[in-house]
Amino acid sequence: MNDIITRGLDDLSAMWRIRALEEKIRELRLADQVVGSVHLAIGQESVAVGACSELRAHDALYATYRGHGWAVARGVPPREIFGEVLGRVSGVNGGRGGSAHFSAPQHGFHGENSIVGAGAPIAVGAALAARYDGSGRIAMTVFGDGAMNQGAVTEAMNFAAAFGLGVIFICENNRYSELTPINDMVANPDLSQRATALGIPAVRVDGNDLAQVRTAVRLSVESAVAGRGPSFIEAHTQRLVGHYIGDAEQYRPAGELDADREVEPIAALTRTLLASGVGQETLDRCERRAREEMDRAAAAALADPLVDPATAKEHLYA
Amino acid sequence: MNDIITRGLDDLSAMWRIRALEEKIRELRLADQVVGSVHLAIGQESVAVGACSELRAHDALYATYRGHGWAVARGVPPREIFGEVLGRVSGVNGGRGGSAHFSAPQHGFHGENSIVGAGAPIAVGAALAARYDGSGRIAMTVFGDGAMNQGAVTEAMNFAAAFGLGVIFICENNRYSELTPINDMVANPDLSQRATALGIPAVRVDGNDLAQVRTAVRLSVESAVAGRGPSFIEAHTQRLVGHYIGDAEQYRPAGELDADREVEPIAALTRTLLASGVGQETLDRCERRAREEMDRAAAAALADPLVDPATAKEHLYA
Amino acid sequence: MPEIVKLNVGGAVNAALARALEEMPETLLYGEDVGKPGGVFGVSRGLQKRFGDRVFDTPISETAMLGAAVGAASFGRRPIVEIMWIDFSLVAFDQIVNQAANVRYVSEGRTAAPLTIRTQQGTAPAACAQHSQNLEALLLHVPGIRVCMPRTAQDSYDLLLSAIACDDPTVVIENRTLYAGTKQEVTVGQPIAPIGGHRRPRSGDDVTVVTWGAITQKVLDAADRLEADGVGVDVIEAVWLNPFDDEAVLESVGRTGRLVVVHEAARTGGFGAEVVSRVVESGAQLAVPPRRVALKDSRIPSAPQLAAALLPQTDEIETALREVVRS
Amino acid sequence: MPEIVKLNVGGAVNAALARALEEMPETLLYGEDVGKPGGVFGVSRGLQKRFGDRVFDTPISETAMLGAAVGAASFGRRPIVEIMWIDFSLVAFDQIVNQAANVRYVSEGRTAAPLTIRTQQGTAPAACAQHSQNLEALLLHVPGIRVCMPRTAQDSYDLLLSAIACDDPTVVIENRTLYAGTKQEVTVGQPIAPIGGHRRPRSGDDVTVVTWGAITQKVLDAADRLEADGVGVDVIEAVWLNPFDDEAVLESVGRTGRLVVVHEAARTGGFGAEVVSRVVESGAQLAVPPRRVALKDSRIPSAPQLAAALLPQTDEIETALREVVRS
Ligand SMILES: Cc1ncc(C[n+]2csc(CCOP(=O)(O)OP(=O)(O)O)c2C)c(N)n1
Ligand SMILES: Cc1ncc(C[n+]2csc(CCOP(=O)(O)OP(=O)(O)O)c2C)c(N)n1
Ligand SMILES: [Mg+2]
Ligand SMILES: [Mg+2]
Repeated sequence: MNDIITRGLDDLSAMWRIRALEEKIRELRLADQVVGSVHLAIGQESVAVGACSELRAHDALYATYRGHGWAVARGVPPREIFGEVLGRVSGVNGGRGGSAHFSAPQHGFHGENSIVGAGAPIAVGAALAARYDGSGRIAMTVFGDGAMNQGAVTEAMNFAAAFGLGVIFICENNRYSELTPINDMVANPDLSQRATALGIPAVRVDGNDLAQVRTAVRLSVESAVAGRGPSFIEAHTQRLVGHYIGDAEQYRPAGELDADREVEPIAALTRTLLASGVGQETLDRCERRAREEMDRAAAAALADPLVDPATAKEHLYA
Repeated sequence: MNDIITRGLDDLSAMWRIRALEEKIRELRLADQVVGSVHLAIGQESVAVGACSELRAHDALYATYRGHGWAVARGVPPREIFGEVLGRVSGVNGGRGGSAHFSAPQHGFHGENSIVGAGAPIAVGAALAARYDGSGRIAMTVFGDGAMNQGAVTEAMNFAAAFGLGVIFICENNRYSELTPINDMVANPDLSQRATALGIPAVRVDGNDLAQVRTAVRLSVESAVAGRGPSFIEAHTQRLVGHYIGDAEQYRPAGELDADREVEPIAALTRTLLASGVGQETLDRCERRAREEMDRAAAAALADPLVDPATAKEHLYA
Repeated sequence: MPEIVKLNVGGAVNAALARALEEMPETLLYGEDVGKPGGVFGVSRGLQKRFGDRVFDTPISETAMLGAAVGAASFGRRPIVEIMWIDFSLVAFDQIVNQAANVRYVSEGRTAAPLTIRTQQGTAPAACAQHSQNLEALLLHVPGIRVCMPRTAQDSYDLLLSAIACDDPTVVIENRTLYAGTKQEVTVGQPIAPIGGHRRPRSGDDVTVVTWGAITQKVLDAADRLEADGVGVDVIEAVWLNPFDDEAVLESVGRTGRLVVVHEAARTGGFGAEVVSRVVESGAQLAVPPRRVALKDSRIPSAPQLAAALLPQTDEIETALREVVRS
Repeated sequence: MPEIVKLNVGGAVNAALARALEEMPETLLYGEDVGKPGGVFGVSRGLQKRFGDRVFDTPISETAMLGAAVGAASFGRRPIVEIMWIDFSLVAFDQIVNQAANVRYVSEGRTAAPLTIRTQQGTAPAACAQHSQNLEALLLHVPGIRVCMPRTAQDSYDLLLSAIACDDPTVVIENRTLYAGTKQEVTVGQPIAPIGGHRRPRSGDDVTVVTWGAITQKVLDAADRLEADGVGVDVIEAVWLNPFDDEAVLESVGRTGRLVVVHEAARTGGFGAEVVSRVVESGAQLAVPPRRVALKDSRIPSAPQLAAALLPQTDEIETALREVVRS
């Protein structure tokens, strides 16, 4: 097998790991074993996989409530994610973060954030710290299309631009902010121009195309490492599921989901690999292994003890 | 005298009225008759005069703490402004607003605001109301260069753009935000591009040139009235005084103030009119009349009774 | 033409919004996902269809939303803005505290801000720390802002209408765990009451409980347990927190001589402290020291068993009541 | 090498910042006009020259400033951020309440946010309603945020250093009317104390006053007047409000049996209610009902004579003390 195919299979496996984890979480949520609000990124996996593959271990990633995939791509062990959403001692934050607000700094995953736009200024701080600690760390912050309309994001972008901080802003444009189309909420649908106007080099990429995502992120990393400051990437993508579990998705025009399923990254990469001569069973194995891994991780987490309520008051202060 | 000269003399008088009012306030402040924080716009008068001359009576203007001149240009009687900063019953808000937070809706002056950027969303609301009340009202909000970095302003611009609301955003770029040069706080000094990126037609004008200000505002008003939504104008200007009274202005490069005094709008228009053959005494009369008016207004306000402290608890609720 | 209909809390809010939009042509209703989708809790469902562009969706720009409400309100509109979670109001607190609250006072009454902020708060299992806070106390320290916290379907209908009709900025704090509850009989179409007042869902002479919001149900459950033992609990549900009905509380405490305040918000700096202070400052004679039952000062963990350990539970309320009555 | 120097409050803050920057290489100091201009109150004058790019100016972006502090703090920096007026923190309250306060707790202690917010508040003549609020109570209802309010030059120096050294997000609320006061003897260079504790600028056995911030001076003036008549006023200055020194207050009230709480913030929902509640809940025996003296619930008008009518004045404090002592 040539390098391209090897990489393709790695990517496919990486995406399947995310999707299998999320589908498992959905299953647990529908069975009420997981409770509360859960936001899945099914269909968006390529952005996380592509972007994280260009980050170094010491770089800092900041995600949103829709962050499971980014955590997996950063290397957070699935059992710790399952444990977290299940409130088990194995949970990466002992159940305190939950699905929408967990973090694992030891894996360079500096956390989800459930306030739209709020992670961007915090990521700027990680890059600011790098100015002084000689680490060469850069920061990446990912947020949605809708978050572009939250003042915090503009403030963060300008702050990073003014001081030339090494921050990569990734806008996952999945066309919707909850139940509302982004194009109804902006006059100019090219969101990347906002970054350009702030003096930040910006590109729009097809988020389903791993190569495009990688190239954009690689150039951004290089630029940041070279001290040329922040970059902005608008990655077009789609979520194949509701904003939250239970979302009736009435806002979708007829046929949209079908079209999305054609272009979504797992389907697209599967097609490409098949066309390159990779056998169906090889492809199936990627999926099966991912599902098996996640089944095992979930089972392990379910068998882990619940976090002891007696610890609830700990860690409020140093 | 031809029309251009007549208009020029009117403009000169209008600018002198603002400057004389502000210089009088400064005098009262230095004499401790006025107390507290006072922000003067000496040198920036042309933006207010030019912009307000294109507004209709029913349009709504929102200014900042640096708003005396805009109030005068909107027609707020000087005695009521003096009364306000002096805490007299003649004050336009009975002394509750003070120099930095007064309003006079009856003159289309919907108020100063002492929170940077906070007036912009409120102006958007005035335009939103116009959608329903058939008034044809448009809203104008003016803020500084530094305010562009406050999230509220981006949010307001996008809100207006997305809904096509009749708001004119005027950014008075006087090069400084308090004591800090704006160009040190942005990567792209062309602030107008931020509006463009949001889908808002934007121009940069020489704020010292009344004709440029007027043309930009007139086109913006027409566009708003025609239902084509918001506009953005970046007007380059300069303040010839400190950010506040007492500001040591150590941030100014050598020679800057001298250069500014050459181009500031009263000096500039005076020169033009002289060159057009207007006599010095005619020009002097503009100034003298303005100063006399403001001396009288200030004296009247000083003679007005102080607002009765017994009323302090009134008007908290309906 | 008052009429009795069966509505759950979400339905009652919807009915109140519909009536306001119908009877007060100056009302506007907007917020994130409020228009076309009908709200993430379905509370504004059908209203855009019925009232057209007076009901609309907005960008995720709470500062712009609230600022626009202040501006529109001063030009004769009566905006009703949904802030999806009270936690999100913190990105735009300036527009509430420094802007809306100041309009009338600072302008010497020349301008007003008759706007309503509809929001919801409260803990729900695994909602995460940023979607779980009870923040009424922050608003109650802001002179110029009216605040109410309806719980029943009837109050959800009535108070919202009173808030909308009120000529000052008013925050209506609902609780998302109540929207989809069982349908209750709600009288609709009555004249809109002025703001203010309290409810007394239980009466008794042995101990006074002052409470508000969803946790009132736990108070009632605890009260029922005491009732079974012949102890009478006077439950004052402070549905309006600003204006607060001091008289009702003082009258009750005057009878019972015992006071417990229960709220879901954090204990320290919660409005319970204000209630306790007003009672003791009044010189009311208490037989035993007053008590507060509230969230143990903490952030809210996602895991339900952890959160439960911090939140006031029926047992804890019962214990507090029994101790206060016993002493 | 402790040393006594003469400093006014602004100078003491400057000295503390200089020492922190000197001794803790992980500190950063930034804010609007903080770097090159040295602060609008001159409090950070000379520090950029001395410490280079660890001291810098920022855009007018409080949300970005505070968010950046949260991020930098989790990577080993110890940011000190100036929010020029506490009123401006409201444009960025999310970053304090939903972000900084949650870092340690929600991460189960894996991450921390050792940042300091230096801000100032208070009323000054004609400052306008948006530059006059006393908002400590909002922060004191947020578990996870430490809060102190220094007043003397010594405390301005000491508390700021304790705050900076503290591994949790801490808000130091100064008062701009004090910066340029007369120079006082300040001991500098002592070991940095842990956070917490109170001050007792007057002691006495007849009545306890709990107070904090600039208004303490008015309390002391009133206390002096009573002292002249032989009435002993025990003044507990709660320089640290979170953690709050309950014990000191309860000990004092235990002796005096009388409690007055004085703050400049609005009465309703102010932290005075918390103090009153803690005292009465403790079962402390009070000879007379406790009293609060505070801003009459209102916005703050610009005209000084109007503001003066709403703010607590020495006379009013004196009257309250005399009434409490007399009864
Ligand atoms: C400040 C704030 N406002 C509103 C919300 C509610 N909310 C959660 S997700 C969301 C939509 C975000 O859309 P987008 O940024 O496109 O991200 P996506 O969910 O599509 O990934 C909204 C409005 C919030 N969490 N925070
Ligand atoms: C939210 C907020 N942050 C900070 C301030 C303090 N402040 C008042 S004016 C000002 C500078 C504003 O600069 P610019 O927008 O350029 O307006 P200019 O004063 O030059 O007219 C600052 C930082 C404030 N009032 N509000
Ligand atoms: Mg989206
Ligand atoms: Mg400026």
